Amino acid sequence: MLVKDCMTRHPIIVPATMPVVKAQQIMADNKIRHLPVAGDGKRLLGLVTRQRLSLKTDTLGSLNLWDITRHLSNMTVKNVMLPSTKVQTITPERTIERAARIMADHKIGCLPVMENGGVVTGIITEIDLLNAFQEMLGLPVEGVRVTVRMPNRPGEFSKLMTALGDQNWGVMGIGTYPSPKADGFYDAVLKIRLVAAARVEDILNQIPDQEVIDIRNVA
Amino acid sequence: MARFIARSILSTITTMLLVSMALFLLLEVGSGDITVKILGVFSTPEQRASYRAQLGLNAPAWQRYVDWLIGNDWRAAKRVGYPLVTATNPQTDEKDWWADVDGQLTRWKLEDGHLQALERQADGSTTSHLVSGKWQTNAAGQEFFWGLDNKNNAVKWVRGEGSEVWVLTKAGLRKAGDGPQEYIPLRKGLLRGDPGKSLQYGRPVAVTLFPRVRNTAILAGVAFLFIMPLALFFGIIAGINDGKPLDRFISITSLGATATPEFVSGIFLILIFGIWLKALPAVSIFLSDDAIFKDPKLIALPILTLTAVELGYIIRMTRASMVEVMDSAYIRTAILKGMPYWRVVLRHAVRNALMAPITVIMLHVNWLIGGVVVVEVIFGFPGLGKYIYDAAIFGDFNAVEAAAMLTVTIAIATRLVGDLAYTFLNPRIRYS
Amino acid sequence: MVDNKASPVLQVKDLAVAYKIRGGEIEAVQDASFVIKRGEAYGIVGESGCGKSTVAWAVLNFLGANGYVKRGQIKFLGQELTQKSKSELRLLRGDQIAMVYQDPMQALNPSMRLGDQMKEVLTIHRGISDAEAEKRCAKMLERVYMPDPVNVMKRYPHQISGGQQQRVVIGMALLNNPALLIMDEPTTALDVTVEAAVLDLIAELRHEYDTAIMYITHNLGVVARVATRVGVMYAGEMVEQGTVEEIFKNPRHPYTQGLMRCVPKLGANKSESILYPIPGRVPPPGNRPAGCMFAPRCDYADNRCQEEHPALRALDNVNVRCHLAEEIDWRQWTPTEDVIAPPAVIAQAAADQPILEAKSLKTYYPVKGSSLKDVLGLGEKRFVKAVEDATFQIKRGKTLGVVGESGCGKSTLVKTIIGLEDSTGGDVKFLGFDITGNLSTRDEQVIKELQMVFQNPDSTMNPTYTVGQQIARPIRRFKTVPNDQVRAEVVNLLETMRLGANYFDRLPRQLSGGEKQRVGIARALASRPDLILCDEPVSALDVSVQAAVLNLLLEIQQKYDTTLVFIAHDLSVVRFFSDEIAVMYLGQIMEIGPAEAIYAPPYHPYTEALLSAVPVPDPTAKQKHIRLQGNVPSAINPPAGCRFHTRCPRRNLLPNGGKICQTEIPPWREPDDEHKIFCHLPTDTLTTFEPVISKEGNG
Amino acid sequence: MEAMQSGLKLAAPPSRLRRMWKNISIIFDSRVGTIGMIMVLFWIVTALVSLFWTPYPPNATDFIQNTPPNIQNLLGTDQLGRDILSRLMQGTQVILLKTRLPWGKAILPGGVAIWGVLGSVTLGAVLGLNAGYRGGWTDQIIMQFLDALIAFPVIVLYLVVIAALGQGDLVVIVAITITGAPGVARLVRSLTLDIKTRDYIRAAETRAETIWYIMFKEILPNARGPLLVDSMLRVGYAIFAIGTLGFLGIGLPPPDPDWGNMVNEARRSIFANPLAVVWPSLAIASLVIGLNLFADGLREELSRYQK
Repeated sequence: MLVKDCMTRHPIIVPATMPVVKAQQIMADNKIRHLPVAGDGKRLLGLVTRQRLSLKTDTLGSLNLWDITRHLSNMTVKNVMLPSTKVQTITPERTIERAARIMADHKIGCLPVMENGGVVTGIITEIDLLNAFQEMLGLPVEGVRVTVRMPNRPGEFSKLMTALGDQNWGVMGIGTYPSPKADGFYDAVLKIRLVAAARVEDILNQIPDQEVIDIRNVA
Repeated sequence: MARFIARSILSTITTMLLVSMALFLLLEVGSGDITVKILGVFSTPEQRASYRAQLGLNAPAWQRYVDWLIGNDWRAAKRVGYPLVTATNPQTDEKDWWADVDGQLTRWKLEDGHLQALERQADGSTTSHLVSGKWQTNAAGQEFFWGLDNKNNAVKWVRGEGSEVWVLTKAGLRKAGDGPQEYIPLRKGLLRGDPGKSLQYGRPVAVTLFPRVRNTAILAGVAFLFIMPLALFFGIIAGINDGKPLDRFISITSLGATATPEFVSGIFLILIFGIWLKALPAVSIFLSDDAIFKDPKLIALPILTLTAVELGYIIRMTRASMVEVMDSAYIRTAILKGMPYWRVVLRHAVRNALMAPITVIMLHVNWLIGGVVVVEVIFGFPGLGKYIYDAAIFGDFNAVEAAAMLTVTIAIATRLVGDLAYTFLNPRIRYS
Repeated sequence: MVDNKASPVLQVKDLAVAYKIRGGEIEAVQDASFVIKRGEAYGIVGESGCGKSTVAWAVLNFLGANGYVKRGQIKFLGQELTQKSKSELRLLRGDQIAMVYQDPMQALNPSMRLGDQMKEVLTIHRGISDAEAEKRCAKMLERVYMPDPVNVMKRYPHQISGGQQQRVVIGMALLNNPALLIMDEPTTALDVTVEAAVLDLIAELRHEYDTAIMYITHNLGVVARVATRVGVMYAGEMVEQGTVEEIFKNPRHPYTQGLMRCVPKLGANKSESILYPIPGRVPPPGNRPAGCMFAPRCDYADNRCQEEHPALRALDNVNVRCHLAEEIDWRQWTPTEDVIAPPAVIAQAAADQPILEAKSLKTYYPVKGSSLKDVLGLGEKRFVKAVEDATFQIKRGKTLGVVGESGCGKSTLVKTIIGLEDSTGGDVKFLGFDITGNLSTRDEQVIKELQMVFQNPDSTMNPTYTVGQQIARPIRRFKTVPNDQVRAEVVNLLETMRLGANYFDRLPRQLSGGEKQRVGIARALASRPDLILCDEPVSALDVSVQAAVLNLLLEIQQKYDTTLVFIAHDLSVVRFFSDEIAVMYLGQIMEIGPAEAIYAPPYHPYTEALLSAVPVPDPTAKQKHIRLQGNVPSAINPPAGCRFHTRCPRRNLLPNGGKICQTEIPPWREPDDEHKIFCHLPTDTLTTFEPVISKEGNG
Repeated sequence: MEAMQSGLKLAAPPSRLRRMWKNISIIFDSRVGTIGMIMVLFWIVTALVSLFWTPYPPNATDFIQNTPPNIQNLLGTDQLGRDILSRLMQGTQVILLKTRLPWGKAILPGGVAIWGVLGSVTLGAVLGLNAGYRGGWTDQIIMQFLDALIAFPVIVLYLVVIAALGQGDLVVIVAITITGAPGVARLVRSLTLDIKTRDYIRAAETRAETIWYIMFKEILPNARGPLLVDSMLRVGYAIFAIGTLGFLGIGLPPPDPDWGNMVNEARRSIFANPLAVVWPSLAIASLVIGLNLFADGLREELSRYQK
């Protein structure tokens, strides 16, 4: 899966001249947390997040109530945005793992997706990645979710596949990761459609060296 | 494109031919007796008839047309039997016709029944001596001789029947004997650059016409230089402000300017600049044909007058075209593409908007020339317009024909240019 | 796929648009509300005068000097558009919102190269270099399947075909990857096969770029193919909206229902189905009723409808603006009495005797070359072979339909028959008279028996004369009735046309399009002709008017036993209306036969392609996907052999990749007595073609 | 604007007179047109009045020469001591109301400008219709002929015609006709080319109507709007031209005063009495501007009307 497949195209972008109050309202209206700021031709100028909109009390300390109101209403997106030089971005052709990595490393919630050197074509957020994760594991469809633990050596995974293939089962999603508590083992999560859980357990347990550690019906 | 150009050229040629025929018919066939004007109303019918013959007006109309168009020296040469050539007369600086008799330029003269040959010497003077044995006999038994007289006519003398003719001299009409029976006034013809002699001045038209044309070219050229950029600018400005006060103002002003005849605006300008402000000479008095080069102030008012009238017209044209274009779908597209307004106007609208006016403007050169006539008459400007006017008033048809053909040529040439410009601007025609 | 992209791109709420006119203003749009989400195609349908385009212009805030948004909100990506300044709008236009409208030829600057027109979108909004822009434009042109993009960019608009122009316009609109693409009847001016290709393209691009599309059209078939959700507009209001399946399966608003009933279904014919026109006409802005806009034309309207203006309200999955939406079941609808009952069966009496017979009819036009040689008349004479070798016959009281795309020669065929053009060769007999020559060679009796109905309602009547004068002219000219009865005869004809005697003194500009067309029919009928040639008589009309005119023609045919030749490009209408159909391509009749035979296999490959391109007003119908490649070749130099071979998708069924099609003129295959197909493919192969349209569910 | 097709539905056909008035009254919708009409009407009324009454006989040299305006002579007097107002009023007649025929004292109603324009419209319409409708060689020949005429600078053509035929009202009419006809013909031709593509022309052809019926009954009436506007402008041009010819001294012959000639004569004493030049100049300009404005307004309203 690439960024272009799970990003949101045509994100709401705002001009740098927009008052902060208005930007806040747009975020609230559309239930979003990030607003790329762009100039002519959708060229990225910066990024506004909910955090950046929160009041920074230190600058307000010396102002009275009247001034605060005025200060706030005069403040534009330009004043609060994270300038584009500091914004982490990604291009549509990169992988989503890469996107996840950047976001995790920088502890940020979104990456504007850029094309043609600076043009915002989309935005990818944590939510998009979580959705992609669900997709990978076939969450949206009904079926049997089973976790199989296998030793970390070549040939184990293909044994599992052969077993599934022999049964002509349709696998809706699959994911593997090193077993969290058992060194030298891998856990594989499978989503299988239109089949009974007991039967799956039966078949999979017949594979040597592998065991079903969790099985459940999910919808 | 090739087709278009070929057609334009073909049509131009036909048009010119048609025009020349129409002109000729109207002036020489349609008009009254020119000899009355030249000889005065007290001349006798006999005198007029004689003079008409000398002008070659007795020939059939088609013959005269052909002579006028392509000349008659080739026709006369056949009669005379020698090639006919021209040589400069050192006294008048004008070209005279001579027969080339075996290398000797010769003319003839009949005096007391005897034929004399006038031979041109290298310095331009002539010697004369009697010749004999030149007479030929026709079927009726008459002896006759075709030769050149000293007035640039190919003439036929008949021996023994020396008719009496009336010769126009500076002192008036004089009767002379031994006159020829037939005249072919020699000319090279319009197409070969010889429009004939002015009946009014007796000098070749080409000589008198040239300085006039030059003066007019300067007048009209300078006016045009003012008019075009100003007119297009204001036209475009008015067009993109369709219906707004600025447009109303420009439109009404330019309407006022066009609707006011040249002679009215000319006179108003004289009133304003010449009489009230005393800034410019009220009447342009030209002492010589070259005066405009010496005092440019003299042509300021004529140019201003021409500009005033033409400016309005072209502004209106451009405006109308601009309004139409700005209303078109592709301008809408351009605006919806997010183009800045001025870019839309300059890159998308102007080129298309200029297509229509350019042809119209080029057609309008006719009007410009008309304006030139009036302006030149008002200011006494020695130009082509005044020349035509004077010639027309006198009935000097050689001059009128030449000048009129010239104006027509200018008009048609500019129209051709307009057509080509249009073709160039309009890719639809260029690439089909 | 998880649907996380449902946030709206465009939200229009309670929109009213007014135009200032002298002495007041009129509200062209009164109440339009809709939402378009990312990647969604929202169709807006309605007849002309319903304010569809005005909505589009309002979104772009491009309403001209005298139009303005009077009420309501237009939110684009969360931002209110109505309050944007000119310069802010400029930044949005062409970058985030793009528009494509009806006539591509008009939309492109005639004196600028296509490349320059495209490039400036990029150079202005993106500020990139010219060379870079050039590359991207070429890529985009490739993307919209434009052959030879680099060269096309050097050309001028008039040098490419209409379909290609529309591709350029669409490509240009997509260059900046806009969030919203507004399309106002983008395919209306195109031929059906080109239209199909463009619609495919739109769908593909929408999926790829997640562009939200606002698609305006009057054609229900196109909406069914293109849109995911539909809004139906009537008299400046949104009267119903919902998903395309829902609306087509179960229309709730009487207007939507009426629209559905006016359109002939592809495959329906006049003896088994009936078109029901909506009575009356769309009220013009400024003269709209106080209550429900549709009440004056509605079969269900009661007092409440007359007085109280209904609001758009949710009902099940759709929004509908009708007081009675719950009570109306559209399947229970019965026509009111004044709807014309169409003839159940056409009289068979003298049906076997042909009234018009054409054998190998040819019509060529000489063309002028552009080289110098041609100007001087030395070049070889060339011809547009507009009609080639047309052989057919029409029986008395029957209707021959002629279909084909523009330039296929159908109009020339009709003009040759009526005598406006000279035929170049062949043989035409009408009532036994030879009519190969033009009108000046014909006997008055023949002229009188052959009349014509024209396409364009705006030009079918002379604006100078009253209705009465225009209908009276042929009566006087052919002395159909004595002079003192002319007026009575005219009134009689007007009444036949359901127009009433008070139309006698009206001028054309006081009539609506449908009424003008009726007068046109009355005028053709005035000399009591045996054969009436109808050249696209309904294609410029709105669907409801179209239905009324078709019904009228049927009635006349039944009443006077008139024979009709009916040209149209709408295959459903031709199918509905005709007994026999001829399919033409590039001057040649490709297939001819009884209507039902044409619309079912065996097909000519061209007929098959045409049928698969027709937009069917039924989103559930399954249609085979056949698209013709390339352009229609020039009729000056038509392809040798079979004229269709350059584009034929079925050629490879023949051995050798259909080499024979390039060289030899195909034979006439006769799968049945009356049904003939002009193709090299043997009948057996043709018979194996599957039907183009199959239906799922009820249809 | 698809929404703009307003459906006019008239309850009953109005009477002919009413319809005519309705047609005329559209001009009042245009401010420009109304102003133009008032200016034109002013001169028409002046002309009518002058038929019966002018302050003094226009050719009487009864006054002191070159006086400025005063109670006695409202606009002053000219270089021969004639009353300018009277001459100005009288001058309208030859333009608008009467044409002096060369036979004795015979007079044709309708001014020189009117007849000239009528002539060019008639000639131009016939040529334009034939060229446009018949097309082909007829078109080529007619257009070639017109091209030749158009190639003449207008004033030069006037000069040539007058040099050939001499002065006189009829000659001026002929000159206006000849110079105007090509323009009218081009206009009518282009209108015809447009109108002949209409379906109602096809309908007439399929009835095998004669070519003259189609040209004059089917096409011409639909060209009358633009033709009317054009004629209006042409009357302006004609007055313009008559003035110019008069100024050049080759226009309408005496004894009736001629505006152009008045300017020409007065300009010789321009230093003594500048106003004598101004009055006739203003008269010409105002009448021409009036006609232009009227035509502009008419055109605007007609095109709005047809939309």
